[in-house]
Amino acid sequence: MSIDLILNNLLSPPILFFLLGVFATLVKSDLEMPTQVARFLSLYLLFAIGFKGGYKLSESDFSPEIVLMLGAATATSFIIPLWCFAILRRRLPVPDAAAIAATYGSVSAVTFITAVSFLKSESVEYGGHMIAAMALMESPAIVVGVLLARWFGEREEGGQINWSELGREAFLNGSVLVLMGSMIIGLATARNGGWASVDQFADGDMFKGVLCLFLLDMGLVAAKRIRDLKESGFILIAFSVIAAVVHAMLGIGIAWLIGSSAGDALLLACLVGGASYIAVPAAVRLAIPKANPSLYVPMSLGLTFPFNVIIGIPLYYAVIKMLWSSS
Amino acid sequence: MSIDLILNNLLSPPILFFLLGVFATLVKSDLEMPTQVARFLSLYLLFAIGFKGGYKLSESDFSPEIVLMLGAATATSFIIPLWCFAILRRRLPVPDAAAIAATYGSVSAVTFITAVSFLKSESVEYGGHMIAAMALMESPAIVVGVLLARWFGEREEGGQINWSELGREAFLNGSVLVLMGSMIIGLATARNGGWASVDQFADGDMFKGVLCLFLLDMGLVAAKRIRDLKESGFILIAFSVIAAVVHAMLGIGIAWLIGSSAGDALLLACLVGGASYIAVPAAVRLAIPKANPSLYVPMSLGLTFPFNVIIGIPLYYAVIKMLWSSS
Amino acid sequence: MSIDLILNNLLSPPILFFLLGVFATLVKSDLEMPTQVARFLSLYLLFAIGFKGGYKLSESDFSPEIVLMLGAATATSFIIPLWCFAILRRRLPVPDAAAIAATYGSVSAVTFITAVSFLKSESVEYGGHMIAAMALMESPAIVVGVLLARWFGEREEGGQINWSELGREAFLNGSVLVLMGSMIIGLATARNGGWASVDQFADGDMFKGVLCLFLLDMGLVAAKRIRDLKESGFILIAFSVIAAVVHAMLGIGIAWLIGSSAGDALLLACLVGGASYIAVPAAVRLAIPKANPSLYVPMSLGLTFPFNVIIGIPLYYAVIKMLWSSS
Amino acid sequence: MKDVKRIELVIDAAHTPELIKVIRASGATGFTVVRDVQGSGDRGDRMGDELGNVFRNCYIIVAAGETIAEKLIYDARPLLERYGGMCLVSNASWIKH
Amino acid sequence: MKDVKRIELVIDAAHTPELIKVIRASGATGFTVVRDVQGSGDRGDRMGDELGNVFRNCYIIVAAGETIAEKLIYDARPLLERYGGMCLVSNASWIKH
Amino acid sequence: MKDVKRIELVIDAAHTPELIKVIRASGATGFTVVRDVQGSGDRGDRMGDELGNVFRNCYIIVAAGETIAEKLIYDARPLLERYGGMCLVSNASWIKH
Ligand SMILES: Nc1ncnc2c1ncn2[C@@H]1O[C@H](COP(=O)(O)O)[C@@H](O)[C@H]1O
Ligand SMILES: Nc1ncnc2c1ncn2[C@@H]1O[C@H](COP(=O)(O)O)[C@@H](O)[C@H]1O
Ligand SMILES: Nc1ncnc2c1ncn2[C@@H]1O[C@H](COP(=O)(O)O)[C@@H](O)[C@H]1O
Ligand code: NA
Ligand code: NA
Ligand code: NA
Repeated sequence: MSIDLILNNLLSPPILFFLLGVFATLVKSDLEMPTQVARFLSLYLLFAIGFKGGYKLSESDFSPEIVLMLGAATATSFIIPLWCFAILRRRLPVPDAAAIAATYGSVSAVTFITAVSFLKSESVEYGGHMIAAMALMESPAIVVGVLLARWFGEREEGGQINWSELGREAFLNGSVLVLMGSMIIGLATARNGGWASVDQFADGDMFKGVLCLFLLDMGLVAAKRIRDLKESGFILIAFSVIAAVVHAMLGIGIAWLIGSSAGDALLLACLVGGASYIAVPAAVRLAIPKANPSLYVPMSLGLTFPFNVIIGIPLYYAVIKMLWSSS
Repeated sequence: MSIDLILNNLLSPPILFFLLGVFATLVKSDLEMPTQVARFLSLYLLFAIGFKGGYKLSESDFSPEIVLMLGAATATSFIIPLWCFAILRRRLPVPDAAAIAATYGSVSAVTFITAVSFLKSESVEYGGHMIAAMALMESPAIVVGVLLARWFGEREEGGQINWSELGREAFLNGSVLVLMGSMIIGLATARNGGWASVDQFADGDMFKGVLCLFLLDMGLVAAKRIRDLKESGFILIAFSVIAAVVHAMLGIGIAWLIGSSAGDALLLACLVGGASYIAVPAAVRLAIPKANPSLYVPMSLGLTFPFNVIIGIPLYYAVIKMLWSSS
Repeated sequence: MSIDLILNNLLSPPILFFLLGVFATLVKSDLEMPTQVARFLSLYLLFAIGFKGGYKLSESDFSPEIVLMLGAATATSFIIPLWCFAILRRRLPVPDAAAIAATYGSVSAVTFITAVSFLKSESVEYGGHMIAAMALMESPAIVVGVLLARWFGEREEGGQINWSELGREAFLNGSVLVLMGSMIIGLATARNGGWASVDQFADGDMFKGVLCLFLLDMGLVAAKRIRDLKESGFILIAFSVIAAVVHAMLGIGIAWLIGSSAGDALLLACLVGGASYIAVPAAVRLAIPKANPSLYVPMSLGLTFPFNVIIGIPLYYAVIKMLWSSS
Repeated sequence: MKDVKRIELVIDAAHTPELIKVIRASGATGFTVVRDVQGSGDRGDRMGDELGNVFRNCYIIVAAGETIAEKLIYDARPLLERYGGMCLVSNASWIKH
Repeated sequence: MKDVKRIELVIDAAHTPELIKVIRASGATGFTVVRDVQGSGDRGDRMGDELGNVFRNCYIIVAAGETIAEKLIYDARPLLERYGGMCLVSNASWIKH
Repeated sequence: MKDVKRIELVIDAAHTPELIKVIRASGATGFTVVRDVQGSGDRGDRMGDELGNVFRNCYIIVAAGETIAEKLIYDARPLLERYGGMCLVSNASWIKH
């Protein structure tokens, strides 16, 4: 049955366009998505999912379950980097271990969005607060990662931690701001029909179509990055997959304990199991300059992301269906 | 009541995204809208509003009121630069005074478009000829501004006015051409269902959504420009707001005399009260090189535009409602 | 009657926007479509038409006529370069003759797409396999052109033909890959409602609107290219128009023999009569570096394309209507 | 190998066409243009105003022989005086091919 | 004509703002920035990662007098040491206008 | 401070990958690429054809020691002969860090 889900997922347009992009890179095609457009498409996706999330929040009446979910989700973003760091620093220099830890503590917006479109195709509902969860989970891991790098690493010259800098990079980077901002706007304008006035632009076919084109680009880029991994060795390759599964299962467990819906459970699994490749690398590049981006970017973008969108999402959902039906 | 309108306007998605952009700049976020995409979005907005305007024109049966409106609107674009120049040259060198005069004589397409979406949310009608009015008002101010600079300024080397150059910059610059062209095309193809075949692309949710994303970028840029104003001193800051209000009131007065609808009145107010920050600066940069763009761009983009879209539009509309109801 | 069709076609938004672009270039306006956006729009058009083609294929039940059509279409892409080369080499050096031959053997995606929107406005049906025909016709001409250049030209240094290189440039260039890939994805996901989930993004008003904006850019570029033709002389100018008509008639003849529908006949006429200005030039630039792009690009982009979209499409359709009604 | 002057200019995007006219007129065999560069100078920051082309620069490189270079610099001066910008000249050798 | 040092730097897009601060502090009268350039060096390829700005460089040109140039190079060094990048210095003459 | 040769090349966007192969093979420690530059030369204007990459150039900068520079120039020549383009060489000093 989980095989069915995986095959069905494989036959969904977004995944197939991702694979088309991978194929294009592997056969050395000259296909490329213009850089500025790619950045705009990712802005659009954050705008769309955030706006919708805010609207859905305004719909859903407030419940303790929501608070628990948001709290637990945020907690994972604080805690996950700790054990990732503990494991990785055995093999890697402190800065690299800390950077990768931050990457896996944070979230992958596109994995989340792909999961959302997966739920839609399975016509399963989910709560708007999950988008709030994503927004809350992006930043803490960055702070923790940087602190780990500072505490365990040798003092940088001018070693004082520049908290305002760090805060800005963690909480005010472009991705977080657009996601949070759009969500708040969606929430604030829900009454006056804000969402209603843009939903055909920010949802439905437009959203699905842009996701296809963006995943085409993700495929082009991810396949390029995989090459970088040749050097990085087996341990890290294994880590990128195992971390995804283990963290996803942790997410499922939390959702189960909270007693949230199957849809929310899948989204939490993708948030906890995902790794950031835009927001965190951008922040870490500034805050942990000694860390080598050719490690943390390829791991999250070249391995964890493809694994999650192709196999992870349906796999996690199969597990969830089992657990939720049994209970 | 006018307070209500202002608050309602503040709670509309486009304005909130504008403020989000301002916020991002103020907190030094790395958020940015890719340049080429921003330029395309503004092309799209001109294409969409122009096309729709042409279609609406084909619907509305020709009336003397329309001719009066177009004539009066065009006239303001010729006359406004004169008194602006008279006032400003007391404080500023001739080229700067002339450049700012041209800026305020011309129009701000996005202010107009924001007013259009304001009217939609208030479900108030407006006439397609107002878009023709906008197209007609863009260029004359440029010509007047340049002539002022030449007549009152010391002769440039090779001082002859290159009329063909000037004409091209005033009447054939990208913005004017796309707006005019789309309007004519909308008009010409109305019979064969031209508008019907693109309206879901050029209107409705798509138009509103793109407006939100473009205003996000406007916010980012406007906030950057405000900084330039520190040098330019209080007079110019005051001028950017007072000119907006005075000119808007002039527009309302004209609309009232013509006896046009409340919707058309608001649009005329925004056209007369608005200042250009794309078409005119581009033309003036070439035609009045001695003028300092760090004056005329920040004034229109950093002050007049935000004032008009945030406070101006609802304020002007409040005034209009009073007048129109009383009559 | 054919005059009617031509005038009606002239009054369709896409053609008028093309002319607006031409006008902008002729009057030296500063209007320009940002490069990266233009490239993205062409990606979108290939994505949309490919995806839809795949879906339509899944609908249409397989017939021998389809096989005939695909076979015949592919054949023209092999054969046309031969006589084009035979004619052109009398006047031109071998590399130029071969490059132009490849250009005219291959297809123009936008001419095809404009024909599709022409059929829609005439509410005439066409088969999804025509999009497969386009995909199949793009590459062979490239291979033939390169081989002609090698056989008749003096050996390059390191003259061995690098087949893998050539194959990649012919069959795996960006345009072919996106078109083919999207078509296969459309076909593979048809069952699971793949097309249904994106059609409002990849079809209808969105498709028409993007086509308008892209043709605006095509007009800007085509008009620039025409200037290059001053040097290239009357023969080549004549060739670009005559080849279009002759090949289109060949296409109509084939369609007539196969007994395909009027819609399919027009599309085949546009495929055979069209000349490539993106895929082939990109490939030929690499494979026949000695050929002068200021010949083959202006001919296809500056003459053949405008002729086909403005006069050709309605003209060919008039002929088709005559033949098909008479039979 | 041929000794040439390497002239690099930075000028407003808006005035680039004029400068290119001057370069062509000078008899230079070619030039290279990098569009949309940012910068700062006497006229303040020009970090690329996303909404127009008023705060954008172009960066232009011309390799030319001594005499043509001098003519070009002489002809370009009025433009730079009127519109601002930068002009650097250095020595380089052109690899014939 | 004034002899100047032509300093060209390549640095991570992410660290460009810091470098620009240093340039302004050095007393240079201006600088030019070409954004989004690609490259390769000790830290491997940086061919522009389309999804973030981690693998993107900026190319910066500064023309300045000898003394300011030396100060700038001295102040920029720590940045280059920490983040990598390139710094070339050559001679040029600045065409006054 | 180390004396290096500053090699700058302009070549068709389409042929840039070949040139980069040559640069890597030459033993140069790095290079910088500015994509999508426009220009004009013997083969006429190449002002960036918005629809393909046929009329677009790339601008490439390589700083390398004398011997490597010579090898690189020698190896790049055939490319430039076949495809056209430009190659300038000048002197610069590399600021070690
Ligand atoms: N000293 C300098 N070094 C490098 N670029 C400069 C320098 N001065 C000016 N520029 C460039 O020339 C442009 C115009 O300079 P200006 O006219 O002085 O404002 C600036 O925006 C910079 O891009
Ligand atoms: N020898 C070189 N010549 C030209 N550019 C270089 C060279 N070395 C490094 N670069 C540029 O500087 C950037 C950073 O260099 P690195 O810190 O050594 O990786 C590279 O991505 C290149 O863009
Ligand atoms: N004298 C020159 N100065 C600067 N750039 C040049 C020069 N000659 C050629 N180029 C550049 O090299 C490209 C190819 O030159 P060509 O092969 O001669 O057409 C041109 O498009 C320009 O970008
Ligand atoms: Na995570
Ligand atoms: Na005005
Ligand atoms: Na053909």
